[in-house]
Amino acid sequence: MGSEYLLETHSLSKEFRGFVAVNDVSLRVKRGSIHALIGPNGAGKTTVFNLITKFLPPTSGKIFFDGIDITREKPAQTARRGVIRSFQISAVFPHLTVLENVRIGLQRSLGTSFHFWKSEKTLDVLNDRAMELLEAVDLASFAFVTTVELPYGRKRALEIATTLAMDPELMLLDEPTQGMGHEDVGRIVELIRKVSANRTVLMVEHNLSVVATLSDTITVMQRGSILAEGPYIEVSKNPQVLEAYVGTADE
Amino acid sequence: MPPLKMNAVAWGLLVVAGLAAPFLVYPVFAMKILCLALFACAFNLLLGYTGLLSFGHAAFLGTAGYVTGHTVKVLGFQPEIGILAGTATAAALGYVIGSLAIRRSGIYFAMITLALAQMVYFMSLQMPFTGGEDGLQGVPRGKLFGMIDLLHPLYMYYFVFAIFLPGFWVIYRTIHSPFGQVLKAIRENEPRAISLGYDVEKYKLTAFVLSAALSGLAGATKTLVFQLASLTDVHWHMSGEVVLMTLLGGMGTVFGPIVGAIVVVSLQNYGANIGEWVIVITGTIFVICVLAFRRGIVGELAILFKR
Amino acid sequence: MTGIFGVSIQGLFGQLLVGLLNGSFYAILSLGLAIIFGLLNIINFAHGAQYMMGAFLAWIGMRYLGVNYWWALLLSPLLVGAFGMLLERGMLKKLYKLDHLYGLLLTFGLALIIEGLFRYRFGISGESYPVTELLAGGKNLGFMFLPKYRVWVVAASLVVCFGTWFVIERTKLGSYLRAGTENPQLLQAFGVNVPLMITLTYGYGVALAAFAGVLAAPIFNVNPVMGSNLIIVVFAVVVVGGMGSIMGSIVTGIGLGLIEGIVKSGMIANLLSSAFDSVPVAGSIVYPIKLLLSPEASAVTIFVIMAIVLLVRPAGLFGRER
Amino acid sequence: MKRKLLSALICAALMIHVGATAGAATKVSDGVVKIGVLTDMSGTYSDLAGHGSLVAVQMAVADFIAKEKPDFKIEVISADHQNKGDIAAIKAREWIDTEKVDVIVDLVTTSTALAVMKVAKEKDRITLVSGAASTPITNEQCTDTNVHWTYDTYALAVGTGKAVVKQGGKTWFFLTADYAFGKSLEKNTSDVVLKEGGKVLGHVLHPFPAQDFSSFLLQAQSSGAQVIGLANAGNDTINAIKQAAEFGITPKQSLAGLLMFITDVHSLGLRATQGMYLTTGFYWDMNDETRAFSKRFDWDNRHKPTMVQAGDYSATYHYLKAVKAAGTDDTKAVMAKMKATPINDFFAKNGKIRVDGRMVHDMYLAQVKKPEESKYAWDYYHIRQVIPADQAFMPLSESVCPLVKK
Repeated sequence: MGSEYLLETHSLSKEFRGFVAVNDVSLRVKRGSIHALIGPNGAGKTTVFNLITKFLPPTSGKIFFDGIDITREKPAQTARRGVIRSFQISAVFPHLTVLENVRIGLQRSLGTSFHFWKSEKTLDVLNDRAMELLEAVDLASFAFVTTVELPYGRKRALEIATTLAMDPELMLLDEPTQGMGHEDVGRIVELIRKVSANRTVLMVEHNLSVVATLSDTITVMQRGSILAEGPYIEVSKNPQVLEAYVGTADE
Repeated sequence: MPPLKMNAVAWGLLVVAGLAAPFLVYPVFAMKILCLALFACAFNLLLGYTGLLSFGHAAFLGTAGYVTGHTVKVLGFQPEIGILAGTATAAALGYVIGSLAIRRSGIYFAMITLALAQMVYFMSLQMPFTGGEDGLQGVPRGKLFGMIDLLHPLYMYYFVFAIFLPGFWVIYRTIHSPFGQVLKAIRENEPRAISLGYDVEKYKLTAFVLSAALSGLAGATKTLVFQLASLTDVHWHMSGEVVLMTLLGGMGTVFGPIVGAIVVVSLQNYGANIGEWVIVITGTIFVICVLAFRRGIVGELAILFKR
Repeated sequence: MTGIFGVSIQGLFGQLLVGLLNGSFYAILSLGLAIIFGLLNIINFAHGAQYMMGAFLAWIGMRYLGVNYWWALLLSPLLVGAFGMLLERGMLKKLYKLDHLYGLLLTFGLALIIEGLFRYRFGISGESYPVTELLAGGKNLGFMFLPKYRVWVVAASLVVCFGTWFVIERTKLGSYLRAGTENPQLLQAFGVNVPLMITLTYGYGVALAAFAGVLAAPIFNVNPVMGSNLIIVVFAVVVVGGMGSIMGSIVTGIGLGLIEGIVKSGMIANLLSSAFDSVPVAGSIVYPIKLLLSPEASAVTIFVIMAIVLLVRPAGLFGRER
Repeated sequence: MKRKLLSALICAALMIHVGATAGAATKVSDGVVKIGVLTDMSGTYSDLAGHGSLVAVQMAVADFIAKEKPDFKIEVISADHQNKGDIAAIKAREWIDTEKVDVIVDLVTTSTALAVMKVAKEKDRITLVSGAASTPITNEQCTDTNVHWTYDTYALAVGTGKAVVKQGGKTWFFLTADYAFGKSLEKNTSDVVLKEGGKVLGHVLHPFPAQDFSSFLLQAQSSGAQVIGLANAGNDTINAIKQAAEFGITPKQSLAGLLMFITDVHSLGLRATQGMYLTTGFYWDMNDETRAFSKRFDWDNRHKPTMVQAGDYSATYHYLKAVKAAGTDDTKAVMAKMKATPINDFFAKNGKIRVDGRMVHDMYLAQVKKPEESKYAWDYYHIRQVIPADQAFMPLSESVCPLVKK
């Protein structure tokens, strides 16, 4: 086992043509915890996600996963280490069936993903595991539906199932409850709690009640920098945080 | 009808129609359809199943044609060696163009492939062995394995069919393979595929090379059929034509490009008298396809059958 | 003869001047494409056909209706622009929610139809449009003869290009346009009639093409394929400049004209010859490069530049990364 | 350039059944002589060949029936080869296999002509090339079933080159389209120029096709040559001429169009082309015979025949006469008859077909009139000189055609 912290960033910065989106962010995510990243719009949360998952190269700073420097890796490489993200808008493969969606997550382990001469029937060995995962997110009955026909909340659930298929060490969830009705939010919160057992989760979330119920640690960002960090009770009393959120936390 | 059963029926139809074709239509015409259908299917592997619009696919068709023609006519090899040489060259060219082009996506991808194909066109006009504007004329069909005289139209037809079927099967199999699943995932949502640990560039490049090689196979065969390799096959109009075949037949459907190729080649052949109207009619088909008919012939039929 | 690599200084000067003239054509055409791409997210493949229509309308006006050059310069873009707006309302509008690919394919089809109809009516050989009396003749600069008409073309296109740039980048109307490219819903919420704005923008882009067509009529043979010969090059200009970038398309257009002028002069090919031909191995390695930079390859120059630019700066020289 | 992306919709093959009642004498296979007109109906060459070629062939057939009262049926079919070698080849093959076509006429652009000649040779049918211009047709690629009827690059280059040098145009610079055709045109001409005592100062290759020629023209201008030879065709030639006038290059230096048709002059207008020399195989306004033909040809009051179209008529008529004289449509017999019979009609004077398939006949050196000299529509040329048949074309001794026994 590595260190206490599964993910660490050291003075991470990202500039876009003179505009500093992320400024000197040093983040430490404890192994096995649920860590939330909050802050007003434009605070740089999604950019941090993009940096950690290598979708953007940092201007300066370093990123360590499990004690290994992953700053220069390619996104797919980092993903294979077990850092799996979700996206703000639902990240599913709309014209594949629900089962196929999950199987995409599973099939890399077979090592046949470049085998264009093999039948896709060779993937059927993964079906049982895929159904288990769908079961876990309550989607088993939709297995053969084309994903585009699912309601929104179900798509988010499917996305989580696909992410779980990767058996990730660190899950990065970008606004998992965005745009959901009240009922759906409740289901997703339960789901996250369920799947976070034995895993580490870093999430960006606007819904403060979700954050309050789920997270062990909260990092508040504002204008690219870290404003405060700590458990919810502590952070929610921080006067600077209150100031940042008054007037902007109306969403 | 469930999709699997529908595919089986389509395969059956394809094989029966393919075997009977030379007795129903003019064999050379049928051969041209087979060559261009293979080309369109190879193109569809990229456009329909990987989501990449290449506007330079004529480069592979044409280059393979020249190489095959040169190998058979000037170097005096047997036809099967010529076809192998043409296909291999197209694959190599596909690797070069693909490595450059897949770095970008969307419209940029289309523009880079177009630009690189224009360079190939220019080289084809310049290189001494292509015969420039006159093309490489009088390529002998030769004897297959030194035995079967391909000048006989029926022998030649079944030889072409014997190339088409496995070529098409490779495409079909690719679409329905573990690799094809990943391609579809990339088409549907590229960032998500990356975040699931797939090196999408490698997959795109593999698909590109595969598509280029099969396009080359089509071009090599076409050269033997017509005993001619010319600039027509490297010109960007040919790249546009293959888009039309795919769009008309139904992009992202397995059999669509074949239907598209049949329609387009028939128009070309039997419509040879309409003169100026050729262009207007072609344009109209494009417009209608885009505005009202985006699934293409096979796509619309599939929907009809599902109901 | 004093000179660099077989081209006299005066000769080079002449080539650059001619390059500038061509560059202003590229600029005005690519500007129209850039505006349309910026707001509509559509690659207007029919741009070349609309340019051809502009030239033909001028010719038809002169031949059958006695419309002179100056009126043609005004009326032809207006008519073609109106035609463009009809296309936008009738067809393009239906594609905004789809992949950009469909806009490209639709306008490609439209280009074929327009070109085919003109071919049917006017044949392929084309027609000749005389230079208007006021601009006929030219001035001998010593190293070359500079036709007055070409000077007028440069001046007119620069004025139109930079005028358009000014309106878009520096006025309130322009700020709406720019906002429309970023967030049309928000703009609509502010009470701006966005669909109308899109229609007018497409009309303006098309009118620019027709304007270039009228400018071109006295220089080039007016024929149905004059636009399709040009359109792919102009595409490349837009891509190199950065899709949708106004300044990018103007600067790249002019720049390409200049570079083409140098390539056409044969200077680069001569330079490579003199540097490498005597070196045994290097000579044959450089050979294909030399081939691509020789005068006869000037039509490919832009594509070489484009490939290089896209590899180094994917968003184009002036484009923004998104 | 966008000649046409694709092709056409359902077609009704245009056929005219102009038959006569069957007699007894002529042995025509399957009872009918079928003529296929394969040409560019929609692309770059559709004005100088295209529909007009079909009209000319139909006229020839009608005239032949009226005058010679043949005892066999004649049919004409036509198709658009779109300037694509493969389409031309497939059409020719299909025509011969399924339509039993006996002879294929016109064939504009060299690549389609060569492709069809190969097919015809293999299937033992006749080709009468009128549209294409390259010399390989009667040299390294010659066949014994082909006649190259109207003109070739050599004839044009030699006729114009010689005449211009004789007029005092001693120093030349070439503007050459960068492909095989342009280069061979340049070579043929510069050989003549050198032989006649002229000098070639240089050349510049331009891309094919090109729009703007000013850069190349400036180079031609700075060469100081008296004559700028245009070794290109079609729109390239037109744009080069137009821009030469614009840059004040003409009339100080003169231009020599090495492949120009009357349709090109028509589209450029006389102002830009006046004074140019060009070689042609036919001019509609030369004499009463040609005028009579041209008047009947003009199907919609917009067209005068080009040399290609007039050549199609002449070739078709000669072919039909040979069929009648031979009493069969057997290829070998008809070819022998055609080669044995001299040709003298409104198109060809002192014509005869050589062993390499070259039909040699008088060519004409024309000079384009000044605008004020033109009295009526299409009144464009002064015919300055008749180039006798035996001098107009490449001598047999220089031919590399394998059929020529040396």
